[in-house]
Amino acid sequence: MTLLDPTISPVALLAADTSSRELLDEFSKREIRRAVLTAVAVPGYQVPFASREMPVARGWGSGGLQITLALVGPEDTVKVIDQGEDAGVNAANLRRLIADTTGVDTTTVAGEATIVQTRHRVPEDALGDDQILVLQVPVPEPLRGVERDMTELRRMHAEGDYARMWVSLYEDLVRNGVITQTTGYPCLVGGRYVMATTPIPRWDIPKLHRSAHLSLFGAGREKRIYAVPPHTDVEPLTFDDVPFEVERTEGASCHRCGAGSPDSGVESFLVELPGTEGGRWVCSDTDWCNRRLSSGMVAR
Amino acid sequence: MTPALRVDGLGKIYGPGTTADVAGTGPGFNRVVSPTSGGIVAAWDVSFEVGPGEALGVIGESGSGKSTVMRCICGDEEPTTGSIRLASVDGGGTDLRTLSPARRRALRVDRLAVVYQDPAEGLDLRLSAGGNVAERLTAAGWRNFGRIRERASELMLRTDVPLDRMDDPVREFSGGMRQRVQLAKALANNPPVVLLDEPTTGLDASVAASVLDLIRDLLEELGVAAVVVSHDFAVIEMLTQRVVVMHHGRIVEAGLTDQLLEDPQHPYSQRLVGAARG
Amino acid sequence: MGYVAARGGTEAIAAAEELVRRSRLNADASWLELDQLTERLRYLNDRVMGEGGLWAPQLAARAIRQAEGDVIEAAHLLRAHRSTLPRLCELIPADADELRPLRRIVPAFREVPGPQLLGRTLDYTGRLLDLGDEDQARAAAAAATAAAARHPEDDPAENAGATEPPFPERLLDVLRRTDLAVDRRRDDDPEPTDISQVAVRPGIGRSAVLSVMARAETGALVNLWYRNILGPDNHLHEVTLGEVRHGELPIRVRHPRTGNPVLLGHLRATEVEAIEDLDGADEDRTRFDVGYGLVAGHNERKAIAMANLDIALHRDHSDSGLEQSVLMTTDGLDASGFLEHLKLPHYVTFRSMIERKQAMRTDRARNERKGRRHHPAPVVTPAAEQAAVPAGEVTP
Amino acid sequence: MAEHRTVKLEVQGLHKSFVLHAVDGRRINALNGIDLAIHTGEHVALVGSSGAGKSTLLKSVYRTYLPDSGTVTLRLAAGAAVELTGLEDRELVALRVREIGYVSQFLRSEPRRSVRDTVARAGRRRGLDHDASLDAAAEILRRLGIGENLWRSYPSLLSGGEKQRVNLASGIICPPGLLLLDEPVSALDPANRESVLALIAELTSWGTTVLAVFHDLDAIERLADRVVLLSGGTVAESGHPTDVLRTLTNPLGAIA
Repeated sequence: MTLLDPTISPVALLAADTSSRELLDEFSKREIRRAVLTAVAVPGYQVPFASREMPVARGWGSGGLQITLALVGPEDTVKVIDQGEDAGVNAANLRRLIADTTGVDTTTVAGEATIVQTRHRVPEDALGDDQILVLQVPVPEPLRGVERDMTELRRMHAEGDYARMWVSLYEDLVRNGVITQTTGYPCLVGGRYVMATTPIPRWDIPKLHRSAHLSLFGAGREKRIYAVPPHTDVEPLTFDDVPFEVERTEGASCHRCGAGSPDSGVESFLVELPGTEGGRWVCSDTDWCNRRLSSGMVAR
Repeated sequence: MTPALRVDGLGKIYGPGTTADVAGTGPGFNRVVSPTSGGIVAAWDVSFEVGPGEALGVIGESGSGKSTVMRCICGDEEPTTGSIRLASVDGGGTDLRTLSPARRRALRVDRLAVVYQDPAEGLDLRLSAGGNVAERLTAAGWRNFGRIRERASELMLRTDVPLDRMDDPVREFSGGMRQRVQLAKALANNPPVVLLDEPTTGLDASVAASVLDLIRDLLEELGVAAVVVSHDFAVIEMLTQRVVVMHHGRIVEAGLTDQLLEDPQHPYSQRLVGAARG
Repeated sequence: MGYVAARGGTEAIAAAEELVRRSRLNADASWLELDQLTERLRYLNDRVMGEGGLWAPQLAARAIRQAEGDVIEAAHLLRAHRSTLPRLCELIPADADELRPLRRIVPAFREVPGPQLLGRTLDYTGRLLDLGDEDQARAAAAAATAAAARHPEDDPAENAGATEPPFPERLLDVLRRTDLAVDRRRDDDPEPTDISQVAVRPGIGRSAVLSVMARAETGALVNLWYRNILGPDNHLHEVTLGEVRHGELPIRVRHPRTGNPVLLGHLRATEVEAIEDLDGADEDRTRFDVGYGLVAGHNERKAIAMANLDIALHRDHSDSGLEQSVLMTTDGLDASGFLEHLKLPHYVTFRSMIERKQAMRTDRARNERKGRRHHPAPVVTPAAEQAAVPAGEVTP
Repeated sequence: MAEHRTVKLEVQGLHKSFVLHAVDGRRINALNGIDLAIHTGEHVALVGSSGAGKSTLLKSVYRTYLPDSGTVTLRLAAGAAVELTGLEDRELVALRVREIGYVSQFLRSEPRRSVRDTVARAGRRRGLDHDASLDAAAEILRRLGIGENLWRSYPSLLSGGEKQRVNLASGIICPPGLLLLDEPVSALDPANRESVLALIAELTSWGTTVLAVFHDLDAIERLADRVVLLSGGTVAESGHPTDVLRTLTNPLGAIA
């Protein structure tokens, strides 16, 4: 590499570099890619990496952004969603940042994207083996609820000692009658590591299980990257006799596309629009909902 | 008879110092602190065996090294020298000290249980009584909620914890009740060896007596090999058939429990028994 | 038209950004020059460089101006800017003995080797709000600046740091000579950890912990220090400052061809050595413990907190989680970023939370109809009791 | 009485002394070379004056006292002979379950367990199952005159005589091959004494060998096949009860 060549003036290189609009230099990208490769090789294991400061604040997707920027190439098409929505302010901001600094194409259609960067949702349509899902992770440690000490946490993961996680589920059931974990449900990945599924809803977890696509999780603030490679088991922790429950609300259906109603034949993750007549429901995956509408699948 | 637990030449030195500092310490010198290095020879040359269904007492005053021995056996502390073997691990062919820390810890799930003097050491006080038992069961791979509940209930019943308290946090329990829960947790996976460190010390006399009864019954029924560490002859007499006396980190006498009480040989044992018997 | 225009968010943030830009330009005041910040708001500029982890006074001033005075935001701008730059080389570890003091005090002794040099400090200025006339102040400033330009040798700011090598011996050297100090120097961590290149976690080594503190948010570090004095952490007992210095530190790199050290320039730094009277049961009461603090710029508050916490860290024997607190919770960007992310939309997670609340209620209602608790303890018959303990099931 | 051929217990050259370290290592000699053989099913009573070594001999055989020298050889139920003084502690603990029992005049520990459970547990230790142990305990308590109304009480609430019978019941439920009795009927009133003596008499017919110390001549004459007189820690005389007791100038004094 030229940077290591002592005959080239570092100052000249610095000057040359100012023309670049890229947020990460090649060395940084390479380090992130290495972490990603390690993560793919050890599914569910949290790989430490030297998270860079990004132009977005930590906690605002800096981890996902670094993965996307390290992987994206000129041929890629990127989709960015937040809460399932392409048009939200945060999604729009990240999309703009990625497009402006890399010149890559963007899309809102999940099927057209090679990289989907997301916060809190997995697109409703299954992704294919040529697609990468990049999830923004605020808290990568699934065991933090039962243990705060990082040294002990490392030991627990290293030894696969998840008894206390199971006990927390037991206590939950005893106290509350149901498992009350909402989003970010802990899952066992590849039968080895317990992983935090970011705060994606339980609804999305089956979409990670043995999926065709690669899922990459980036936690910028906590400096961790982890992965679910294609066709890997992602099993939500639950007792044999206590079924894992996803979010479903009796009688709810999307007021736009009708998903969730008995005659629609499909379901999606719905979010509530509080309203006067008891609230209405709408698909959280706006692109999926729009395509159902525009393709005439839904009678208006 | 293969011993369920076998300890050979166990030694533990704290602070600076090496095995060279053992000279000049022990009962003969009336000190555990090495005169040369200041290292503390908390235990040295401790050996014993315990068979299935047998309870061995380890008696001594505080500072005699008896708790150090227990903590070295269960892995809470790393001994300086010696070996520890369990019949349930490789038929006694493997010194536990050669195991990885992870495997060593895993033994605590179903091979080697510990009941501490302070229930807070053996229990998570934030969890319910049942949850504490569930921790051991899930660690052993139990994944059926209903069966975990059933097994926890059995153990509560067996250790005289009222079933209607099973779902209450242990923090709300009295000391005696906590100790019963600790026993339930320790026995959850039928470990062949149980170490009890002053299991009734600190409890009110009447509570201590009933916990002692419970322990005696459990030891008799379950056929486990037990090591009972205590400074209290009443506890040792009630629970054990054999005993070792520790003084300044060494075993000064080993024998049958009734023999130690009625015919102690070592001057220190005689003093100890004399003091206890008034 | 869909329910939400896919471009809605983009338009909104673009509009907000434009509003910020215009308001900044249109303020009813003259343009803020960078030297106003570097020369007149010295502490602010130094703090941003310290927490931003980049010594670049002009860039820091830009950042402060762009961030409208928000220190964390400005530090963020500096760090994010640095992320875009390639790493060209690594500095030779600076030798603090080469720090040319502009100020140096030793509270622990009345007479010390070398001077007690009060220097430029606000410590003894009366905390009286200056309500003087603005025009007079402006005129006085202009006159002083002109005079300094004519006679630089009379400038008190320049002369404050008149010390020249050899620089005064440290108090710590005296303590070591008299065998009164615990030796904290260690050789297991020879090359300082670059915390911008690794993810720190407990157990990483002292150089990394010191680096984290050097870059930490000043308030966070002061708070952690105070917790250890008055609060629950309680690892500090009777600290005396051995050395407080502010001065210029030469920075060097190795020449890529000759391998010789080459001076790049100087940065200002604040260095503190703290002395703790050991009182723990397992501590050597015949000696003092020492702690070290070094931060970029003039920030004595932070350097003192750092030196004290360095002591607290070896006193807690990794028992209390203090190391984790220092490593993981003192970074201003981390804490603020995470705090502020709460402003992002969270309606997916919130929906999931509501759903669980409803599930709990449904379960409760079902059980109340049946008149029981959620999961009553199973009934165990006496026969089962007999069989219970020996017949435990063990599933792999 | 049947002719007994096999030797159940053989004591040879048994010495026992006590060293009192607190009293400048003063040594008290208690047994000074005891030689004694007891046949299977035989009931041997020890007599002698206070301090002659009767209890010391029982406890030295049981190993509650650690003998200085000499041997104690016990023939096990299975036929093998075991030397007890040099036996590993662990093995001795095992023998104490079924091969050798010791009943003192005092009820030991077990303070918070009902009378019946106390006895039944002793039976379970010797291999009875749960139900059989309860049945056997009931029967033996009944025979010893402990009424059903007392079975659920704790022994600590009983009278001295009742405690002694509960203690004996625990000692002889599933009786071990060799039973060492140390004044087991000292606190009994005459009526209960009868039932107790009858039961002890039965033990030998079940094949149990008994070595006993009694405080009264009547019990010895009724129960013992042989009497061994100890004096100064050695065997002074051994023979048929009437023969030995007749030689004593003051038999009651010798016993007490």
